[in-house]
Amino acid sequence: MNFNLTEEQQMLQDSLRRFLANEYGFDKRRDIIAAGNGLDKPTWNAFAEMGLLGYTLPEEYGGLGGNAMDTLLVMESFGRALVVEPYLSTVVLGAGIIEDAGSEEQKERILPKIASGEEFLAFAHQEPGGRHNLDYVRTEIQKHGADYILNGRKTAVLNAAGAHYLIVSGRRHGRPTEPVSLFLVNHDTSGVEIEEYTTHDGHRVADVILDSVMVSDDDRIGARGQAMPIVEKGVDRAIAALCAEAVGAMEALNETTLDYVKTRQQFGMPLSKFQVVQHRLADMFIAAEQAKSMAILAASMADSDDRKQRREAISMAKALVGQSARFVGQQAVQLHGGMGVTDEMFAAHLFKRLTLINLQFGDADYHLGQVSDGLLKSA
Amino acid sequence: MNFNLTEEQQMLQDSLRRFLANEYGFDKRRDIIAAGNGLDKPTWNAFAEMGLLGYTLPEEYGGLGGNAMDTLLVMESFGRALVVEPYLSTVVLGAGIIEDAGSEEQKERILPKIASGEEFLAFAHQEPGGRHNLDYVRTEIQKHGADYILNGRKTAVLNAAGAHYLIVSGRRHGRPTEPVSLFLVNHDTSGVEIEEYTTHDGHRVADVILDSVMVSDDDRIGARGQAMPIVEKGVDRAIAALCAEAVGAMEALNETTLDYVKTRQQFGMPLSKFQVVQHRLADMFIAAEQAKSMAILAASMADSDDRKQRREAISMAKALVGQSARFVGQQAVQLHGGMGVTDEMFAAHLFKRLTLINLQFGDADYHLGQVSDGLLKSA
Amino acid sequence: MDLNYTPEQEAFREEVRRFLKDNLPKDIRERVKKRLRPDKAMTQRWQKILFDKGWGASTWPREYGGPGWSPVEQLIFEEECALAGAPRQLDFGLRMVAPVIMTFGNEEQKERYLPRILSGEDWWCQGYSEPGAGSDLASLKTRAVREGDHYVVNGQKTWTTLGQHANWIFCLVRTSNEGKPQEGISFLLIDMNTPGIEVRPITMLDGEHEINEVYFDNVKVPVENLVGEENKGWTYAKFLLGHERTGLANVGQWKAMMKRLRDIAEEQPDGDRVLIENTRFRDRLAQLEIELCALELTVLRVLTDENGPGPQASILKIRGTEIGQALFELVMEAVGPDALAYIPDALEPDYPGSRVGSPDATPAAGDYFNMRKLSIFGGSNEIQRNIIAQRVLGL
Amino acid sequence: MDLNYTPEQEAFREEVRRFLKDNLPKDIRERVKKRLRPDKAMTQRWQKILFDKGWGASTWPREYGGPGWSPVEQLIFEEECALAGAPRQLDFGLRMVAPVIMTFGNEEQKERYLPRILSGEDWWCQGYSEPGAGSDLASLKTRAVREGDHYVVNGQKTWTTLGQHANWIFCLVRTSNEGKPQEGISFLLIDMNTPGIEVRPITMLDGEHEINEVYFDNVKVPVENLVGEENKGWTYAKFLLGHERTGLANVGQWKAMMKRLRDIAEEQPDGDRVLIENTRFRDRLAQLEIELCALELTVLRVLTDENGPGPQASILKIRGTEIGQALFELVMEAVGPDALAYIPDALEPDYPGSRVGSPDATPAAGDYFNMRKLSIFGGSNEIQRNIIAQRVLGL
Repeated sequence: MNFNLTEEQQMLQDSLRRFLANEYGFDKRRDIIAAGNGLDKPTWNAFAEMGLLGYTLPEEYGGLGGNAMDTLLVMESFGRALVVEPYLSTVVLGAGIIEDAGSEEQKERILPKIASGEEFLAFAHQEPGGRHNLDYVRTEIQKHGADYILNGRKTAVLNAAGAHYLIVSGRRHGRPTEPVSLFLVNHDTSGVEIEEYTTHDGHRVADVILDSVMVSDDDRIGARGQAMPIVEKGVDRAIAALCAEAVGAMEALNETTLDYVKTRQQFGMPLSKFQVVQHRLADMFIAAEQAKSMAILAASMADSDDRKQRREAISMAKALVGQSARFVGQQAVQLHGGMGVTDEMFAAHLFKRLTLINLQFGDADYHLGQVSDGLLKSA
Repeated sequence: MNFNLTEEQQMLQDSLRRFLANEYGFDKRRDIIAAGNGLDKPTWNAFAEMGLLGYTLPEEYGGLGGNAMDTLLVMESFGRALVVEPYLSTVVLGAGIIEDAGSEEQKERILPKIASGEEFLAFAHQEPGGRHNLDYVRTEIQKHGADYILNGRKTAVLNAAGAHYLIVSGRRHGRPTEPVSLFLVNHDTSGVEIEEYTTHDGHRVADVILDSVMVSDDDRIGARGQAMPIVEKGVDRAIAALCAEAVGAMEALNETTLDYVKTRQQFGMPLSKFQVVQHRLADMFIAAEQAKSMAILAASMADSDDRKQRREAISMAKALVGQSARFVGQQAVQLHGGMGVTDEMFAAHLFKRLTLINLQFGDADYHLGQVSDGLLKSA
Repeated sequence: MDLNYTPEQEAFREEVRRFLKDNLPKDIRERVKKRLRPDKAMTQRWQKILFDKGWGASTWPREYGGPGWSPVEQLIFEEECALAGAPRQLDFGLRMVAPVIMTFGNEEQKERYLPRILSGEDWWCQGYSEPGAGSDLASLKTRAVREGDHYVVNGQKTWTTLGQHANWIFCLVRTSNEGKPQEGISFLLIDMNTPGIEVRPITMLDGEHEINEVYFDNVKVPVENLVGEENKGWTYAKFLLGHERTGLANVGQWKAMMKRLRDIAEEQPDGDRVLIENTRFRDRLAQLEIELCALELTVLRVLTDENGPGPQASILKIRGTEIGQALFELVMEAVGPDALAYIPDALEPDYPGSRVGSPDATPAAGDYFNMRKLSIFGGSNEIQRNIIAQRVLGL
Repeated sequence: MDLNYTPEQEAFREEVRRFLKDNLPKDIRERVKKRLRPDKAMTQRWQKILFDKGWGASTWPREYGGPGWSPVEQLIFEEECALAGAPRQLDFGLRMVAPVIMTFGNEEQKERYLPRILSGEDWWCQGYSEPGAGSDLASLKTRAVREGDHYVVNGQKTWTTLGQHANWIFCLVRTSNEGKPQEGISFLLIDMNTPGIEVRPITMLDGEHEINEVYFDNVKVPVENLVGEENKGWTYAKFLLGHERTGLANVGQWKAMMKRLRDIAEEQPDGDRVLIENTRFRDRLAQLEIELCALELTVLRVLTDENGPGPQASILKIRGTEIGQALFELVMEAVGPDALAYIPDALEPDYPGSRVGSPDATPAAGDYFNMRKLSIFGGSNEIQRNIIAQRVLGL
């Protein structure tokens, strides 16, 4: 039981934060978003050089053999700087799933190119109307000789447009009673259509339409109909990463709010002298600290194969982080007053990101419900 | 649409508050509770003389023909002084049910004696394990010749020990699928056993054990198996009254807390000069005002025969009043500091009463659930 | 006490409802109900329709061309308008500057300005806030110096909502530095077309252009545009803010939003069911229904109080904005991941492209972000709590 | 970072668990688990058992007879004790006055007092608060005047928890009126049997006698009972409060309470089902589970921090008390109307009469009322927020 960083982790964190402070400022970020593809190649290359992109991959595929605790550090730092690069989709979700469940051929083909920053992945699982329900999959898989044909629509797919491969889930004939399988779909396969859009917080997502997309048995990830555990673990790892990102964003938001209220004058004194403001800031600090504890828990459990324990920890973390993010975000905007609702304040962007993190991979209510229903089943 | 009191109502309120301020102080109340029967005869006689006991009864039974809006005024005043006399059980619940559904003979026999203060009633409906579920009735009704035999146990029956008649609900053979009937049971009927106890807030309640209690057809209230609407309406009226009582208690608690923080010195100035304390008091004031609005709504709907609308309004009111009472009560104790958790402060007793009101006839969560499920059925 | 509407009030509601059914243009109604981007022409068109009916200003007395409605009738009117999908009328003219002119203006000012507010010919905006002043209004720095029959105004205003559409602005300006900060303030009416005025957009966090900065560079304002007495503007400003707070409860709007939210919950898929069947979500909806009901009754209590709305109005501002914000938050959570997409073009009524999720999803997150302003503008909710503590509780 | 307990820690937990299983008397365990009225003999009996094992003071270093456990081991010990139903050990001696004596006392004082605290022979209580002082501790008025080899103490202390059982009290007394209020305070150890001391009970709002007023009328205290230097007592007082706050997180206790609450929810009838099947109730349980988990991890983070617990400990006090209060509130709501009954005699283990509802109902409301003290005592939660604002956020 210890919460200290290793020397290596400390170095990683320090150098990444230094890099982001120097190279990923508010204006730079705005330019990257405005450029429209959600990826700044020089930044991505720098990440590759720092070893970030393969940090958690096995050494035989060009990685450094790290784990979800390392992802926590990276994502916390990303959260502080509101990095919009496709790290979550490509490294955490995509590479994570392939490392977990991909064939040897798939791993060899793809993982080194992830670590080197050459290729990108996207996880195309969520479907319209599924809301937060992870097992809502209606995409059809039809057998076609030795191959399979996929038909369906995926939504809110992170960084789909830039991805070389999509990881797509489906069920035989799209029937809810059939088990879920996963396929690796090359982005230029015929029938793959991508409707991309920006999110409110400057990320790139897409609806992916699969119109008679042909895949082979070699493109399957994991055994036939056995994909839900793979999906769950991949998503749990993504949730842990999002929790860490949210903690970084909350910490940055608390710091920037603290700075603001110290200088902002009202009624002849700084806002920070008002007791109500002080207590609000104390509560925001408490909320962020509680969230941080849960993000650490999530990271420590994200790689676990004990499904029940892992999922419970992840849901507990996402619920509390969502609640904390909501409180910290809303109060930070409030304490910024009119400035807080303008586009020019970094605080407003941190608030927007925190809001949207809560809507991704299950909101606070959804995960509270998971924990709650877990109490019932154990009864 | 108007919220003004009539001249008569204003007079009633003024004289009742004057009476309570002079004759029902903190020490007097303590003595009444210590005396152990939850009834101070001179006070009750004074209520009778003021017309309170028959205020809402029809004139032909010695009443003044008032309605639930008048009950609101009485109960608000009772809440301010924490009156423990058996008004709710006898006048609001008991007399209300008999007026609603009793036979002409029952009305003539009982109501005038309620108005004159000579007799008391108790509503014995709730059963162990029923928690807040109003239709949880397992008391057995067995036919025995022309008569009926009752067996069962009732719990948390307000002022059962002093009541001349108990209003008892049951089902044929105690079967959940059978409809509910109501009987008027004379307190000295053989087989009626009463285990009395005090509540934390100084009221008197009891478990009532019915061991082969014989009643006749003439003792029935309302038609056979048609009692649930009568029970519901009686309870709704009681809930409206409790909401009003809670509002009175909240207002008194806010006032006494305001006085306290104005005089209490900390760090060289009165507590009331701290902005956090000021905002807390503002929120307590807001909570009490919202509760008052809902108590008025409950009173205005309590006599309605539109079951769905009435029950929805009552649940909305009880939920919000319960939430407000919880907030105001807890914060008032907190602002009183150490003194707030001692028996010697009136504030602590207001807090206890507010807490227990929430547990009677359905707590805030239960009634929120009623409103919530109502949204579903209308869908 | 009687919580029932009188038969006359019910008949009035019926009349309003019928009028709205017959006269609210379908294109406007749909745009409002879908929460698409509002535009100036729509607001003006609707104001003209109401004006022609004699209902241009629900809160105005008859002598100025208002309908002379009671507070309860005003509330009924607002609620029916909101439920029908009518656009919000412009508060800045109708409910802010107009009462000030009626109460403190001279006859000439009344004749000159009020009819044009009523008809919608003039579009007013507010020049209260300044950069750095925030809720501390009295610290304002914009100066007006008397030179002959003109004031020369220099300075900057901000948070000027919809100022880009306005041809008039009412301003608080500093005409003296003597005494307390409140004592040297005057209330000026300024033609936005006067040389030296520049309006610059501020982009809001939802990406929209709704508020502005307004710069005054040696702007010459005729002295007859002074309302009331010089250096007495603070009195008029407080009067105006009291009027604003009562309006901020917004019960009619929120009742319409609640209805919309219930509709969304009954249609939004949530995996294998619809959202209304989700107990956790439904409970939050129920909680808001209850709070809104309490607010509505409190508004009615305040409005029918013989003493008129006092500092209690701050309760309405606080609860009204909190409930409004919670409603928009719940809409966003209802559509869930569909709220992620930022497609500003889709807020135009004639957007031809594809959307994400139901049409409800398009404005959901932007609305939520935008509505954070509610607890900040119009005197922040913290200021309102100060007001309650000081002026209701006597602290 | 590693959130797993080491094999050594797991083995330690197992050892503690086994010891508790073999040595915690059944009558004590049942009494604690049913939350019946605690008594002095029970607490002392248990302290003696722990003392005999060498575990009398989990937080003490070896040199004073403690087991020399690491912070994580201390936490494991506390958690297992709570889960097993062991009575709380007395903080006033073990965790409050003892660290002060260890750190600031002289050798004689250490030898005289510490062993008797460890064995449970001495029962200490605190003499910090005074009527009217509240969280403003430094405003204390109890005076100690040096006369030869004695101090003569006059004044009054209050909120003295379990003072009716104590034979020693540690007091903050005023020995000088010069300088700031904090500067003239001294830390005295006083034998409760000294003439001139009177203990008067205060009835709590739950009807129980737990706290007291202590009056000092010309009480002669030998000067060797002064800890550290005269007029430096404020330093020791703050040191002590820092120790208290960390303990106030109470995670072990709350985990045991949570387990109890889950048991209650699985047995409590709720009409035709059991309570755990009620989604609304279960959600609140789940929410508390999550918050308690976050608190536990935060405690571990603070305890394993190389820099030791600083002002961050205030977070633990705030969250610990809020969660504790919420737990007791939920127990009360779980038993619902059965919580109404006030039957104080039923809190005695041998109560022969009938109860209302399940045994869980008997203490439910009283516990809830009593636990409101948590956010008030030990430095109110408002004071803790001031501390965070000032000493963590630098405001």
